[in-house]
Amino acid sequence: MKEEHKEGAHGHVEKYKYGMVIDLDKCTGCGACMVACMTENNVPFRKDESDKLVSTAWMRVFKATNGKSYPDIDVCYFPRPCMHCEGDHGHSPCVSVCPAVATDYDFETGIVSQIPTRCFGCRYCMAACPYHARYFNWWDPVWPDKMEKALSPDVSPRMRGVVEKCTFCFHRFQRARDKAYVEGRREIREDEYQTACTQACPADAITFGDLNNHEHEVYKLKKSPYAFRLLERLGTNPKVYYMSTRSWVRREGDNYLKGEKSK
Amino acid sequence: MFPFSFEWHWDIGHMVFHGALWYALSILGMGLGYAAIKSFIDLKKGGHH
Amino acid sequence: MSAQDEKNKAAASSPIVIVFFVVGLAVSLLVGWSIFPKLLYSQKKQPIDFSHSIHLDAAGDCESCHYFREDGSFSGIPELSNCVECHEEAQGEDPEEIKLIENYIEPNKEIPWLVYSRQPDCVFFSHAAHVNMGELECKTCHGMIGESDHVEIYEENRITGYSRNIWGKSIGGFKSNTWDRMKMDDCAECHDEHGTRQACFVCHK
Amino acid sequence: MDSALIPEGVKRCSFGKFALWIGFWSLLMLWALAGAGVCWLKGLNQTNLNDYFGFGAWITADLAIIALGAGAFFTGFMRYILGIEDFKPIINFVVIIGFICYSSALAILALDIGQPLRGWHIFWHANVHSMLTEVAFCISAYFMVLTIEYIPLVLENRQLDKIPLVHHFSHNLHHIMAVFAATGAFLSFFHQGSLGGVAGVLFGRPFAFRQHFAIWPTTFFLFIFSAIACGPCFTILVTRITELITRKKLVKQNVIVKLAKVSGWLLVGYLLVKTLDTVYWAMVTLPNMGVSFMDMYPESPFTIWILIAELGFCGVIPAIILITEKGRNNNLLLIPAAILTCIGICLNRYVMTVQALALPVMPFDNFVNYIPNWAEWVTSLAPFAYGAILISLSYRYLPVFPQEKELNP
Amino acid sequence: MSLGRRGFLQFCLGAGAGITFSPLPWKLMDDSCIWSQTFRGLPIEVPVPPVGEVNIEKSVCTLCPGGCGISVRKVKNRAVKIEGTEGHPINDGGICILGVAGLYQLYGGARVKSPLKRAGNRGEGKWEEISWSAAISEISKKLSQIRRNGSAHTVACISGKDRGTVPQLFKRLLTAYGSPNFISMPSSEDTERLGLKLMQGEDASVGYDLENARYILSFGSGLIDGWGSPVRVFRANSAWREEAVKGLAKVVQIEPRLSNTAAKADQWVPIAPGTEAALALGLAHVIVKERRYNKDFVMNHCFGFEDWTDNSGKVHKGLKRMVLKDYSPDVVSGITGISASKIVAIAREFTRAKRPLAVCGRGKGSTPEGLQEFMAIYALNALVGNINKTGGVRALPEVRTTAWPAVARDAIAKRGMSQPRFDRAGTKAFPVTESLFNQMHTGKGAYALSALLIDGANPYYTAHDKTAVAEALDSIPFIVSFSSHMDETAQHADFILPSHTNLERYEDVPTPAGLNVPIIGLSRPVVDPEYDTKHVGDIVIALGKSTDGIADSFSWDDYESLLKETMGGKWDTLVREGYWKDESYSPAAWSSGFKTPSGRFEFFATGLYKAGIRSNNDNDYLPRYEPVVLEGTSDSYPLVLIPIETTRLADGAVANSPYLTKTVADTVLRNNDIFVEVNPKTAAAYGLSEGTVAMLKTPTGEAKVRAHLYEGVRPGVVAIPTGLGHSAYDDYLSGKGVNANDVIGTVEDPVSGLDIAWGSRASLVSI
Repeated sequence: MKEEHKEGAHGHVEKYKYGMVIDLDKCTGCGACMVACMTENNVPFRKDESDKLVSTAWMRVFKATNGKSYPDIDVCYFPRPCMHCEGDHGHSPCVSVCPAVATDYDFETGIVSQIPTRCFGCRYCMAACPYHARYFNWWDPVWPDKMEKALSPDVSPRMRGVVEKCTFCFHRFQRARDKAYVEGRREIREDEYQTACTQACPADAITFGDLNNHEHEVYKLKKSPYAFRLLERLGTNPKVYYMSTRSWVRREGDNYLKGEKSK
Repeated sequence: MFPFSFEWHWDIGHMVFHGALWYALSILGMGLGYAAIKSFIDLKKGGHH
Repeated sequence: MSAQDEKNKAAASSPIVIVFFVVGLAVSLLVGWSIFPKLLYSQKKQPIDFSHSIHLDAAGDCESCHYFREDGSFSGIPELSNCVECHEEAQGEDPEEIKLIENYIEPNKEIPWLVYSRQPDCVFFSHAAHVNMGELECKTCHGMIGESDHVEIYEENRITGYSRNIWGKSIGGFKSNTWDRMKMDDCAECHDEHGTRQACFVCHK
Repeated sequence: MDSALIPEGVKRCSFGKFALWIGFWSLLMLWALAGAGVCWLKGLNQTNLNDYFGFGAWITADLAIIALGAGAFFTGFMRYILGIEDFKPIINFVVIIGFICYSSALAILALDIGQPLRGWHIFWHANVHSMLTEVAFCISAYFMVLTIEYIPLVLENRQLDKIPLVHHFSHNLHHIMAVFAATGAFLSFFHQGSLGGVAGVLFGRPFAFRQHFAIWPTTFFLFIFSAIACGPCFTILVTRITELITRKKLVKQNVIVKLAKVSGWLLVGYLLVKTLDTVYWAMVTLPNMGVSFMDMYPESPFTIWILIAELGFCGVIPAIILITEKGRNNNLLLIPAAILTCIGICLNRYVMTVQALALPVMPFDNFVNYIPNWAEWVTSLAPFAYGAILISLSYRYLPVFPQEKELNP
Repeated sequence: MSLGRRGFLQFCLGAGAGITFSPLPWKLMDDSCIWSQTFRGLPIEVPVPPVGEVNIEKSVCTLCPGGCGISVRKVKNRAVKIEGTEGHPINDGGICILGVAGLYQLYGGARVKSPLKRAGNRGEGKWEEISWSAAISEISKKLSQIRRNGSAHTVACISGKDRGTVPQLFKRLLTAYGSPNFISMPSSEDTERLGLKLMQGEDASVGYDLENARYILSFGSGLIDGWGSPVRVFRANSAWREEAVKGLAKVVQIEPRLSNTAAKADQWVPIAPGTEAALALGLAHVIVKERRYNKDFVMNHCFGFEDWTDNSGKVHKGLKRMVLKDYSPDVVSGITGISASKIVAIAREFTRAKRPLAVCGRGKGSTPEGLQEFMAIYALNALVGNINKTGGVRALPEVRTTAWPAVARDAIAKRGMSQPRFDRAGTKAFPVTESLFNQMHTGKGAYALSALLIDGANPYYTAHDKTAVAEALDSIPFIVSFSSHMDETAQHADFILPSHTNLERYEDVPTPAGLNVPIIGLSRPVVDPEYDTKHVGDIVIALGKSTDGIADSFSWDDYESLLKETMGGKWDTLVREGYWKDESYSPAAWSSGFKTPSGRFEFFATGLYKAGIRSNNDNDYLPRYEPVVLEGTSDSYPLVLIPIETTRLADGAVANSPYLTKTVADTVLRNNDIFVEVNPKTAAAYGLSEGTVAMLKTPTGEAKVRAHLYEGVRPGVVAIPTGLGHSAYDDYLSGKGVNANDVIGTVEDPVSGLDIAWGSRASLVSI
């Protein structure tokens, strides 16, 4: 059963609320999601990408450790797409600060957009995002040899000087919707719209779908006692959930004062 | 910035913000205009102080 | 006050100087409204003088050539293979048809059509949403092109590389028909009227 | 050589000496322009900015010089709106300083954005909810005000003033200057505040985020407060430097002392409010986010000393000097106090920009520091060269200091 | 009236006002903004990907032997994305990082664009473009000449694989030509096949039924670091994780470093490097001592558990006596550094668990383990009776395909084939081994080679000890490479006949390592060849046809028809589904016996005796732990260097792609510096801190590295990432860090002769 369409702020209709659940116990840190994302979204690469502070990866896999020493150390990977924060009624950290409406919150799908051609590169949104999910195009995009042939027409390559980020592969939503329209449907099915990282993940650690839809896998998974979100206490209200049976991993998901109990 | 821009909404935010902005800009414009016109009139009248 | 200053003072208040102002104004208006657009756009001829009206008569409807694919995408301008279906051999003696066969069909080369409605790459446009769901007619955006006998000269913006038809023929940006301009504001106008989704990602990629 | 242009009744150095002086600063300007040039041509990869430090030296410089330039609007406010005639002898100079600060800020902003050709989007496609939009509009509009305030001064040049139309125009502008000043004060209050808002609304950044009053975070008010407290100090400082270089007394002591007094008491007020804000932030705001106060000062250079320096050395100490009669009348105390105040505000703007971004928010994220490269340094420091040039030109050719003749007979 | 200064000013004012009220500035502002979207006309112009009809083409990825089904998304004739094929039995929609970046292999740099002939000195990088016909004729002329001179057997071929039609074609070429020297690049599968042959008597690969196993004891296998068919193991791992939450599954990783596999495992057992066999036997000790083994299997279907008497009446030692005597937990604890109580606990858990499984093959399995080490670990599976059982191990035979017509052997061919192999495999020295690449590069070959063909392999990069490899290659006067890319080995060739890349060609993909069912995949040309390249099969056929006296064995028109013919009835399924799975396969029941000399599962490998290995020490036929003697002394090389293998860095014949390099953390590679991992304790002892530049020295070589302090490495161990340090390819790959293989020497397994070096002695000195 689908929930009744909710009224969001400003009377917007909340039709879908797309989100993700990432199972950190299954995630192997292999990085396939990162590359699946780059190849899907025409993210270029340079000869030296070892400076991670200027290396664009919409999906970035962070490594966390439990801080203990040998042999009690444990490691966990945190794949971090854009969280598509809803904040308080669409008041996500980045959307609220963009001076030129280059990024906005879509109440119908819950997607935080980023329009590079509108963006003029002030980077205020990057300062606002605590997840470092936003990337600036420091360089002109260049593809070597015939790599331009591998560019997908679904996603426009970005010019230098603008900010870009994960879009939950929104073009795939558009593609699925077009197909539905041609077939005379208005609704799209769960399997018709899946992000590139979800699809690629060899460990099946990522689940993607409509968080409002009772029939979608994510709806069930987000209710798991092991589910949590990154930096929830800041009020960013992200749409990406994580799951781990390890309590130290769940504690890594947010800031806690000494002695304070975590989720 | 202008009401004919499609992003414009007649909501409180836009009205307050742009109201204040255009108010300030008009004062500046009118002030400048006044000074300019007055100067031409003063010039016509001649005289020097 | 020196003599020179006196003279200047006289000049300042004399109407002659206003003439210079008016001349400047006139010249710049002429440049801005008339010469500038001529300089801004280069004129290009389409590779073949295609007649939509003849083809419409023969094919019956727009969808015969401009159709939806199964995956929901829109075919847009037909590829050479569509042309070959009928024009493998010349059907008449029209020099344009001969051009088609000699220059493109025989060497199997795609025709480099100049697309009047080509939007920048950042624009996502769904024909399915507009035609199938929005039930818009082709001419709402594309005008009377379907009934034309000849293709018009393609005017290319020297700076952006896009067709003049996007900004509209009127350099001032005025329009009288829905299809006269294809700028974002024109899309937004209709979206506003119909209350269709206003999020940026609806039309951008 | 240029004697015809020099105001009547004042002495100026030889043209050669002047040219040499201007030439020196022009070289620095050229260097800065080279820095700006490579950034515009090759893009911002020419800087040390990165994805963790979207804001860096430039934004710090911007916030700092705008705060320093606050003397312009605040003195204007006191002179025209509050009608404190004491400030009349310095108002011209204050306008010039403001003009320099604001035009520099705009130039640096134009550098800081990735796509300068699209900079106008901030106006045309304005998002009224963004603090940066408010900043852009207010700074631009206030810059117009400063230009309007500066124009009559320029028109008072001996030769220009001979043209009747020009003379009338400058006279008429002077006549309604209070209106402009009022508008300027209104705009300026808002943008000083919105600059503070820029940091304060970042609820993803515990270091910057502050509780809101109505739609504004406390930093909105703190920035206004700190700017008006510090602006006069900067005015004093620049005046004294000008006097030092020209080897002339240009403004009467009572003006300076009065400015110092105003500054001092404002500083006291600011420090009180800022302390309250910091305590609330440390006791309530931060714990709600799961972080402790000391988490905010983890590593060099961002240790607690930076806060002590900002509020103690550069806050309490100059405040004490400025509010005491003896302190502000003693140049040997007044000047260091003014310098400390200016450093304090720069520190404040620096931490609100750079430290706010340096502290990782995700527990598994890294602490990263940032050091500007040459292109950022020269362009950030260019306002000094630009300011020196503009002040020198104005001083030489315009009647900036009405008391100069009287003080230097 | 003259214009004058004042007039000019007025004119300008008017012009200014006019321009403001004309479209000019506003239109220019808009246009320049649109221009800034692409910077049209500048060298930095942003490309606009052309649109067109979308097609999805199914194929199988051949970038590693994993055999994953891939769906390539094409826009018109451009391949724009590689995705995993939904429903494919191996990867079911998932894809690994290398596969998803596969388009770089096609469109990226360093492709060899046409046949090349060396123009300068070897390795100098000077090439002359040459036509296909000229290249084929020159090479076949050379081969014909060698053949005429009676030294046909001195021609060798190195292949990346030894199964599938392409390696078979090479073998056929050599057989018809008269050379026994088909050499395949080593992997842990070599040892496993060997061990399986000895213990179970099957000529097959080991199938691990990971999907159904519920207690996984991994002896250093990088189960989620690229071991086996990576995506398949990832999926199994995810299943274990789901079961583990419910307490129904457990993974124990035995490894000196906290790899991703170890981190995801339920238990990490940090073992002293190279002592895995000792631990396995220690576990066996506990199992035997506590009589926890599967009595039915061990008593009724095994040989060599108890002591036994041969025909001559001599009593031989069985596994039982051996492990009870030599591998008590205390002894093993001393060797492995794992406490005795932990050993006992693991052994008990292992036997108590539902469907336990012991897995071997270190890291990705690219380095063979010692034969007796494999036997020790495999013996654990036998002790718990999970041979040929669900969730256990099984012998997986090759999928049967249509046999080719017999090779026509003329007199020269017969004479050549009767020569011993150059690498001494199958000779008295190493009677059970099929191919030994390392015998070539350590200079132990039986005779000198006169020509070498290399396909699908990059030994110059992937083999240990670069100096030795370089010497070996340099000593061969004629080398032909079939590489699609300018790799390190191709750089040292005389001719490069570039073959199509993964997406441009047909190829059958045999059952990947470790899979639990026999399967064939079909890799298909998805796009037209980008450059003037040919299918390697077609090149071999062409060489066969034009070399004197062997044309009769190459009657096929081309490789495609050969493949179709070979696949026979499976072709249609292959084309339709992309794979053919042997649905009828099920592992043989215990009761049907084993094909060993004893007819039972052999702990005591009588096959070795049969093959001619004579020893008075029964231990030589049993699973055992023999400390590997590493070069160098612990005085000058106090540390032990081990490689780090991860999926983010491809370290095989298929090089990493820049997309992958991009995902690598800055604690692995920074600028062009590689980081080695050391335990903070070790680092402190050697005066190293995070990022310290240090010289890593081993008996084989030295390299400048940086230190990365990591609590997840055993003290005393230095871990170096593999897959970096290319000297060939393009600027996106070469010059980045150090090739780990260069600082690791070779260690010969006494029985198989394979290079089993899993590390090296090393020292680390800050500079």
